[in-house]
Amino acid sequence: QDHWSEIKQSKRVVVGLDDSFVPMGFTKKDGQLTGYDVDIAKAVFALYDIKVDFQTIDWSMNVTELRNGTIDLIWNGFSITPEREKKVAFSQPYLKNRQILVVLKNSGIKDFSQLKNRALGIQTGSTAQQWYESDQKALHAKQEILYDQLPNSFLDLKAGRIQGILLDEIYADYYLAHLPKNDYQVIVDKKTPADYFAVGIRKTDPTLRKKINQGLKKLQANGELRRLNQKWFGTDSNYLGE
Amino acid sequence: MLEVKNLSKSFDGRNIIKDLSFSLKNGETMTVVGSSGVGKTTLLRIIAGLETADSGVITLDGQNYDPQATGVVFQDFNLFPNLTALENITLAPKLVLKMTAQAADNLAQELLEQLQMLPYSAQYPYQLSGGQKQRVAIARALAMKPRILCYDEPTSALDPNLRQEVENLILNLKRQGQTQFIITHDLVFAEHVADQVLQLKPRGENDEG
Amino acid sequence: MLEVKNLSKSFDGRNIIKDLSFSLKNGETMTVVGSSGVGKTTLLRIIAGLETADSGVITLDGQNYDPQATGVVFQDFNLFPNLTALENITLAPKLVLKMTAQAADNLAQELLEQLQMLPYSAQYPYQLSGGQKQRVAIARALAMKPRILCYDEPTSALDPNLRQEVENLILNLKRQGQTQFIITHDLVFAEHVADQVLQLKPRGENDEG
Amino acid sequence: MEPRVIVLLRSMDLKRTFLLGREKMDYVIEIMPALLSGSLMTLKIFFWTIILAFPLGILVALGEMSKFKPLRYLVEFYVWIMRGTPLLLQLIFVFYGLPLLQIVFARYQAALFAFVLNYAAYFAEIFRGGFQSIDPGQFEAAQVLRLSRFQIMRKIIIPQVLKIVLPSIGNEVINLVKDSSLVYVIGLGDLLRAGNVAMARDVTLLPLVLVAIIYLALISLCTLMQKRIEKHYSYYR
Amino acid sequence: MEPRVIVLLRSMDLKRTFLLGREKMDYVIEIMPALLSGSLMTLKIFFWTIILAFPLGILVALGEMSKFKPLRYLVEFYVWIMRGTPLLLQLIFVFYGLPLLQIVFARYQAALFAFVLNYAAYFAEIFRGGFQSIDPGQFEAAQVLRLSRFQIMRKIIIPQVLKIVLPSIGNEVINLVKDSSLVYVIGLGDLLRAGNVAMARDVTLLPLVLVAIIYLALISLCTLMQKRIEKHYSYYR
Ligand SMILES: Nc1ncnc2c1ncn2[C@@H]1O[C@H](COP(=O)(O)OP(=O)(O)OP(=O)(O)O)[C@@H](O)[C@H]1O
Ligand SMILES: Nc1ncnc2c1ncn2[C@@H]1O[C@H](COP(=O)(O)OP(=O)(O)OP(=O)(O)O)[C@@H](O)[C@H]1O
Ligand SMILES: [Mg+2]
Ligand SMILES: [Mg+2]
Repeated sequence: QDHWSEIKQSKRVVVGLDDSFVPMGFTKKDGQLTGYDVDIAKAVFALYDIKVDFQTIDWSMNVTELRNGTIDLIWNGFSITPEREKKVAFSQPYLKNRQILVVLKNSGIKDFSQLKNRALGIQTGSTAQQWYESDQKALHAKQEILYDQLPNSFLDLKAGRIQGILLDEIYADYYLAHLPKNDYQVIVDKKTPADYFAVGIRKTDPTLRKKINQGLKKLQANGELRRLNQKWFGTDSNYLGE
Repeated sequence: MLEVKNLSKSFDGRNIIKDLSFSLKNGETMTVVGSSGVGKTTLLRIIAGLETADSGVITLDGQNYDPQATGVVFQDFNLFPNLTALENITLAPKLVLKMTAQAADNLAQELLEQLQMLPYSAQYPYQLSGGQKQRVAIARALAMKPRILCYDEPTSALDPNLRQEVENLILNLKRQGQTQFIITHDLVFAEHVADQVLQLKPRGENDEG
Repeated sequence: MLEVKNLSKSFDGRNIIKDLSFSLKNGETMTVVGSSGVGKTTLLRIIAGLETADSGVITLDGQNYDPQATGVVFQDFNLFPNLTALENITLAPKLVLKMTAQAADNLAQELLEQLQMLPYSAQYPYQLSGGQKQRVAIARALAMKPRILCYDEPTSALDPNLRQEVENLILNLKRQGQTQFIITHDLVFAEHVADQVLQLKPRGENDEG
Repeated sequence: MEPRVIVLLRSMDLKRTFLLGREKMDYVIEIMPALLSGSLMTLKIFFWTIILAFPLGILVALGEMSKFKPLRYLVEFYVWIMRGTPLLLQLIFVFYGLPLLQIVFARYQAALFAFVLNYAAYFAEIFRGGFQSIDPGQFEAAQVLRLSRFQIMRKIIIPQVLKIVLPSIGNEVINLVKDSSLVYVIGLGDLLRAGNVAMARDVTLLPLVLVAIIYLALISLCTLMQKRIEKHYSYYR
Repeated sequence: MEPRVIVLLRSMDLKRTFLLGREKMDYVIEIMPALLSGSLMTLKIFFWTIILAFPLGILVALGEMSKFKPLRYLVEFYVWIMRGTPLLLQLIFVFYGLPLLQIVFARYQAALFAFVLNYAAYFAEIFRGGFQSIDPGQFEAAQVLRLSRFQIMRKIIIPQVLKIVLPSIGNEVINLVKDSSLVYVIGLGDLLRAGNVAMARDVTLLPLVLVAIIYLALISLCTLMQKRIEKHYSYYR
């Protein structure tokens, strides 16, 4: 049944996130949680005078956590996919993302098709993996290697045991920006459809969904969304949904 | 009276004891002699309830026999390595007979004194010589004052003086009415202490002596 | 000639052996007697190189003494539990003396026969009685034909017949020129086999007998 | 042994890669608090698991040797499941599976529950091995002295068993320190998780080197304690 | 023990939750091939680690007891590092760290390298314990028979040690089956990984139940073999 009244009354909502997912949600050196999603979630619920408790979870357990009620929302760069839509309800999307390919600068790789006889790295359970394994025609590597942690795939790329990594543009931008010396090249493919980050909600919680959508709209209206996009991505965007 | 009737025991199909019968009156001392490997230790272990006979009946005073009535001095001593000589002796009196620590210590020291072991009471078994271990084992069994006291070669590791000492001890206990069952190779010793000598012979041609 | 000069050994500050000197001529047999705990086993262990003396010198034929020259029958046998009686005996002759399997087996069976142990040659130590274990231990040491053969109470677990058997064996070896060093409590036995009796006495008042 | 580590780390060319530039030192000092607070979870899981699983393990071992068959089968079944499946999966079942049967644990309690049940099974196997390696003569001697089963256990057998099983228990304790990192799967943050987060955020392997060093320190502490206890038990042979 | 499992799974109300609906059966049949091909990696790692780490472990144990101090310290240092840090981190260092020093392993070789080094250290500690629990009288008896150190080891000590350490080795072998799942961190797909992927994709715990059952089967097989070997060694006490 619908949890909104409970949440309203206790003034608390539990958001599940993977605290190693930069820049959407992660722990700072001082132990404070921060990130784009953390800021947005706080801003949305501030509108209802509700405090957000962030619960770190193992990312591969996200839907199970939601179903068991140990968290109320998945809010952590959670892309809308057909598989996920079978199990959870999504809010309106609040950020546009796409899958891009990272290769070494001197590799000579210029487009997706060149991976045909090379090894490709992907994160387990990521949107990238779901897209790659779908009916797409754009990218087919000789061999796919699955990683639990994206930083490991970068180390592997550097060691030359794989030749490309397929991942979220959002993450790639952050990672490459933080390298002392950037030896990597980002390759974008026009045929790869964009995907959209949204909040995952139990299907039995329509009120909560409605409230979040209303909240997001309000942030768009009052300029908070633009401010956060500026803060985290340096872009002047006020994007919200299709 | 301890009565053993038609006792048989075999290992791996080899008859060790066959149709053995004998009786031991209360307060009397029986010695068991016989060549090595004839089954003396096996017989003792059956009486002590540590081995089950293949067939045969044992009764004590006409009633069903309970091995709890026996105390044993083992051929290889089986001292508790984690306890000192003194603790080895006092453990059971304290826990089973509910003696006070004081009384148990006194009793143990008396026994150790008699066996010339007083200086070694605080040593652990690994620090004792063969004969010293054997004397601790004797004292440990004596301290429990069992109805029937069984010894498996109680003098094997002892020098003549100490053998004499143990002989005196056994005769002393006999005077006090203790029933005793003693395996030994020492025929002289056997003669001295025995009311009855049980001679085991190989292959079921057993006999009362 | 084995010469021991001014040998001393203490455990935990307690003098066990003090200033002990004696010599044993080649081909002769020495028995060591003395009360329990006096240090007989300790002395044997020093000669066998298993314990180091605190002070003192040992020489063999005037040269620096090498404990490899000795064989030992241990008081508690130390049989190898993973080998049968026969294998316990043949192991070292095969590996060290490079005897053929056939020759080693023959030798072992001869010794077992002499000790009336032939029927038990395929049994593991845990299946043997006390006296049977002791006889395997004796055979194992004999099979290596060491320069000096040391026994720690070789007859303690044996009945009179077997004791006689072992006595014969020792006298036989003596006739063949074997040097022997025997700890025993059995004064009669000691007299029968000894060219020389070493009497150990407590607390450094040692003496040659 | 510790000083030797430093020497080795220097003599190998790890320095260039991982360690010890001025900025790197600053970085280490910056992320240390997060790692240490991660260690706290590691230590909590460790401590309570030991305290609870140790006595439970002895009981289970006795159950495994019980003459009452239904009890023995039940206990054997439990040990079989616990040793036969990964602790990670047990954690998942306790925390994510049991709620489907209306049994809901809080995160930390679920972790403890799974750890205690799992480690008790391992300890039990070790104890059983220990019990079985005691010379039967010890049981026999105690039995003819008319000690009760309980007294034989307490005064004769268990002290000897403890001495025997100490090295194996030490091994399991070390495993426990490391296994405690599995709590990540139910969303608890421990030492290893803290290192992973820092690695993802700051794009460097250095946090993992620090994590390894902290583990090494914790485990060396355990080994030291083990040596102490072994020494305590060396009064007899 | 296996038939009893079924009974228990039925009698508890797990059926409703996890098992045995018609569509679920279909699902099981669908994902089974992926799980079994994952098991193959598990078995490969397992097999080669045992084959290589076992003899290496004996050598390391002898090194630990060596009288030549530099060798002993070196070996002790190695064991200390291997037991003192998580295998997961060792895998990461071998695979991701060593390339920074220009030492590049292929994926599978890196996994084997880390596993063998790690398990050899554990086996070594177990063997050392076994060696030390042999009655010193056994060494003495063999020594006065003039057997060489090597002969004493081969004929007297190691056979007795093997009998003693068998249960502990069994424990480690079981750990190995489970630890093999750690290869996920360097991108190798094993049984557990296959289950995780299916679980994340299909949002159901069922694949993990299957994974648990496969582990249980593999480990029961190991235990069975252990019992066999124990029986083989029971010819003496
Ligand atoms: N490892 C040890 N630690 C401390 N004391 C020991 C140790 N070994 C022997 N002793 C002591 O040394 C003394 C001599 O022991 P040893 O075994 O040599 O006696 P023994 O003459 O062989 O006696 P027995 O005839 O009873 O075998 C004994 O008092 C014993 O307690
Ligand atoms: N567990 C066993 N398995 C097989 N045979 C055994 C076992 N225990 C004893 N035996 C055999 O039973 C026979 C009798 O053994 P027992 O120990 O009773 O002899 P014993 O009369 O005490 O001899 P000793 O005087 O040498 O101690 C021996 O031949 C021995 O080999
Ligand atoms: Mg006997
Ligand atoms: Mg002695």
